Amino acid sequence: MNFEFGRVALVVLFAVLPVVGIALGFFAPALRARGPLFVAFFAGIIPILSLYIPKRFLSGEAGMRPRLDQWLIIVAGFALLLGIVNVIQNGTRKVARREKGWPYSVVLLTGLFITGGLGIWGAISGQGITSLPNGSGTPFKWIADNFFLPLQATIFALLAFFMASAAFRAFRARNTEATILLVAGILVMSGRVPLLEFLAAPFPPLQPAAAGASQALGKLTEWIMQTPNGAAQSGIIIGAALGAASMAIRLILGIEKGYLGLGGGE
Amino acid sequence: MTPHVDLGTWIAALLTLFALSFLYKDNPLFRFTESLFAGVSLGYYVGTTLNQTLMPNLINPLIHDFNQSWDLLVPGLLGVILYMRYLPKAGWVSRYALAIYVAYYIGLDFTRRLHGEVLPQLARAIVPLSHFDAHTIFYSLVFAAGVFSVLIYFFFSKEQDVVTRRVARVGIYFLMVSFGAAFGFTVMGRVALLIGRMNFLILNWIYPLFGIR
Amino acid sequence: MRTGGLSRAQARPTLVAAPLLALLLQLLARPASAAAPETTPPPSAELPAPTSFAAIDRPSDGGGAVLLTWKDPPGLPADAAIQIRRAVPPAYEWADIATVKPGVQRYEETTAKDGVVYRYEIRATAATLAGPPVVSDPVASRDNWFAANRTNSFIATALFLAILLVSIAMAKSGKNIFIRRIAGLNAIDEAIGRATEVGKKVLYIPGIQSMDEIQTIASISILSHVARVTARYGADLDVPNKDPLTFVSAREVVRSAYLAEGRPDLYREEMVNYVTYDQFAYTAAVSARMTREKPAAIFLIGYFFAESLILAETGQSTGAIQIAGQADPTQLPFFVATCDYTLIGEELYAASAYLTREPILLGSMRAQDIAKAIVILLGILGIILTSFGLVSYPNLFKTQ
Amino acid sequence: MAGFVDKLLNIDRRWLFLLVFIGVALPIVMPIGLPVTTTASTRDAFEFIEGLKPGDAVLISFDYGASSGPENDPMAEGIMRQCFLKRLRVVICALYPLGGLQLANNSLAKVTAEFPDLKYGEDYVNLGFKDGAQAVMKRMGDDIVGAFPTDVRGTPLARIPMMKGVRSLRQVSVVVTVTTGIIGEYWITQAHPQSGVPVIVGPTAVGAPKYYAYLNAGQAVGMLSGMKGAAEYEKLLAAKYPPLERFYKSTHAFTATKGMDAQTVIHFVIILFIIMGNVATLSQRAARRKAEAR
Repeated sequence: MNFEFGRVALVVLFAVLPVVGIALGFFAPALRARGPLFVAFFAGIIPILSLYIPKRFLSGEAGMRPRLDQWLIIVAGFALLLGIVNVIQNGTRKVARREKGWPYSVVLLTGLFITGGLGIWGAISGQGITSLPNGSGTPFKWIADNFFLPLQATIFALLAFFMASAAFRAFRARNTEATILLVAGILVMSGRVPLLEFLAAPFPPLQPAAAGASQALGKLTEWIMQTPNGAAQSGIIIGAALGAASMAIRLILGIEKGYLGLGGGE
Repeated sequence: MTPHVDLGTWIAALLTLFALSFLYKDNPLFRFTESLFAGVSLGYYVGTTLNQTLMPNLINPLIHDFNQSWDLLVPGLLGVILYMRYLPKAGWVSRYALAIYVAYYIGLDFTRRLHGEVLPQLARAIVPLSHFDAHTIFYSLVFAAGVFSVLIYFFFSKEQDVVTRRVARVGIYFLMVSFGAAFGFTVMGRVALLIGRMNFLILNWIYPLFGIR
Repeated sequence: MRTGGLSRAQARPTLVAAPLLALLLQLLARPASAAAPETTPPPSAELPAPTSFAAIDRPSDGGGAVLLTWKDPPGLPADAAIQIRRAVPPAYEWADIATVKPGVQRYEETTAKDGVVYRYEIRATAATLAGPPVVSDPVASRDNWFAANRTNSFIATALFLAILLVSIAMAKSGKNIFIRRIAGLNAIDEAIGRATEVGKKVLYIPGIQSMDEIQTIASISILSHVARVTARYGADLDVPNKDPLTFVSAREVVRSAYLAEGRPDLYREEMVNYVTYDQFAYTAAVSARMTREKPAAIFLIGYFFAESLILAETGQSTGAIQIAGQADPTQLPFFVATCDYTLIGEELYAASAYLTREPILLGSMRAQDIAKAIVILLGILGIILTSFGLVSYPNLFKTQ
Repeated sequence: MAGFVDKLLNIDRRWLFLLVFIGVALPIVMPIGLPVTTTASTRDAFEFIEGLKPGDAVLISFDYGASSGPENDPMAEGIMRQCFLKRLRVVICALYPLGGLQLANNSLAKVTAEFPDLKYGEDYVNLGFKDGAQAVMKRMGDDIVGAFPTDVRGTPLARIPMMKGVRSLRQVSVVVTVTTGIIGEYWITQAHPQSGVPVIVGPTAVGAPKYYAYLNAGQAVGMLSGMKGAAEYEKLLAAKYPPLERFYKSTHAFTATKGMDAQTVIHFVIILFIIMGNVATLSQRAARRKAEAR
């Protein structure tokens, strides 16, 4: 059995401690809130300390942090599927009670169980979900290629239409800010595509002039993107990063508890 | 060339048309497509996560190499108790798993916030303005003015006096140029999707259907 | 028992991180790679020996590496190379490690075992000639407690942590933390006032995300303010929801707002209503409600995705005053182009901090502002210094 | 005149949709072939990969889904073609849960079919998808096997010859993240500063504006932004590699360069919409003001 320091320390922190916390929690309800926050502190502090402390027990190959990274890849897999439970709950409730729009829940659950079932079969049978040894695709891949990809692409393709109608019916230069926005938008749009070449296509004599102007417009767009846009984005990044850093510290130190469904006071 | 379109392309084409039907009116075909997409994408999550993460990183190591990966039992169990939140009485037990998951990822995210964002962007915003030529003005001066005026715009702890109000105005102008640029880029992004779908409909479905090319 | 050779003082990681001084020290300590000044080479059959040879444990690492630095002697022939050898005292069998081209003057030897004491030897060699060997002091590699190459990042983290904890402690102890009133809040009050005059409805859409999204939480706190104003003015409020959890919080907040304003009689259960969980169906339903009931004021505050386009466009076509708010910048261009007023980025959080006076929010807002002030000061100081020639100042903030 | 303007402003949305529909369909049916001009960030990315030596390892991470296929696929496929022509060792992985694996498999199959002499496991390998993007990157910074114990088909990495010299991100010459949303930012603000690997980012056009800040700060060595970035890369590839020039000219498949025709038409339509919308509103307001004045 491999009892490297990293693994043993993590097991103590994230298995023994929670078990003790849960056991005590049955008797002392107050611990049901404080216990998780105590354990969360270690889970949050290890990646941060490891950035500044290269010691082997923490950041080395057999240390705590690399092993914790490996653990949390697995937990992320489970967490991604969490949402499915309440989708199934809502769906089955809607169908059972014939609530408005229940046929669509039937369609949703069918799509989920068929695709998910084929995925589970791929795992159990060892076929996997990509291609079979003889090169042909698994049924899961067939559904993914012919249902999942086109559906995802098309639903998002609707946005181009909404964009166009909003551009005509709603985008107004109603104040200075909106005016600058629309002017910058039009400049960038005309610099990112060969617009002038397109307009000059039916008039050959104009084409060299159009090409030159288009080149200049392209340079202007590059400048707008690199300097004014780059500066504003840099300012937004610094502000947002400080906000996220502050939220991270509050959460790790247990000041922020909302994510556990605990009110401020509890 | 006999018109030959395989079943898969037919399905993809019909689903594409059903989805586009929302443009005319919200109708059952669109709602069908939307629900099917919601179901299939969740099923896709199940298949992908199970085969690509849980099997190779958790289950196979535990089965084939238990001595080296015995400790993987812990993340496996933590993953399972995440789902106990749906149990009415013992829901609070799942808080331990959720706390470890959320705190670890926000801790890891913290390591990129100051180290990977604030400091490098600050280093970049420090530009020499020693000699006044076109490049310094249009690249260094405008850039530095943009970064710091935007920062002052998002400053809330002091009432805006005459100076800071004017600097904040400059900041909002920089923000508007960057929003305009973002709007211009978004047009290209959304339209690209539509081009992709129309390409599929025309070249992979209609053309073969009528035996063109 | 700490073995290990004499490490040069400046390379030893300073455990006590003295702030700016350590930074400048660490900056100057970086081994200069510029070659020694060119002098006329002495004519001799043998090659000259490299100078100032140092072998130390590589700093800021997890062990297993020794850093060798030296200065190339002047007048090395073109095809020369520096040969590096290693031996474990007391048995001095010299084993070849590597050969390095002139001008590099640095080598990281990564096969060292922690704790084992080594001695290194380097000499210049050409085709047949070989210069006299230079031997280093005994040295042992080890893993280090502190990543000296990340001193600047460590100082920034420690400073920000201190500022944040102090600010939150002050806010919790009841000290009055000043937050300026966001212009958007005046726009909100005016919009509700206008809706009351024309006797039309106020429509508040809290985004489509759940309560685990910070922007939704901020939107709910602004909804509480809007509900108090509609209660005071007697305007009709309508809050359609997509997410079940947000729906529950919204109803709770609106009811307590009407109670707080002493107008429980005006509160109706269906003011806050649940439409559907599906994104586009919700958008279609709310757009239809907008065109049907033509509200006078529409609020789009929270986390929106692509449906923001349809909602804002339909709202604008009904002639209503539209006020939007989102921290994430993706939808902001569309909101600014279609709405009368938009809360941009962190203004959303500042507005909710201003309204709720909640200590943790106020403390965090104050700490983030202090950090922004420091960034602005360091930046402007930097621009002045670099403009007057201290070009290496920005390197203080570069991270590895 | 005022009546026409009012009718125009309240036009049914669906007429505008029809105009967009035609604006996209026509250039696909009758290609125009408009010229593409290259920008600095795309040239930087191209030159960086050109500067690599045969045998250098390149990691291409598929961090996008089908919702941005038309923009990102041509980027990923163009860079793959360049790497294969330069005999670089190509490692493929996918970190985007909603379809990244599917697109990685399909693009890889498509491009490797054009290079029949390449061998799986020696010239290219597909590590497949993994959950927990930031944790995966952190783990790959120390040891790729820790994150990806096996390749997409389940073969342990120890038995894949080309992975011998590639233990962690430190042995990778460049990471190319073809991305929608935030995973590209994780590569630039976490993986690059903490493991030193250079990053080329291929964001969708929607995500591109933010990356200019990272490009300015030298946190990324190059960028292909949206379909235009992909079209520029195709132009640079065609100019440098005659076999690719023939390929891009002759292929029936979708390429970014072909897409740019329709992009140009729709950009023109939308600019026209904005200007017409505002002019109509101004004239409507002027007409109303004149009516009130009487």
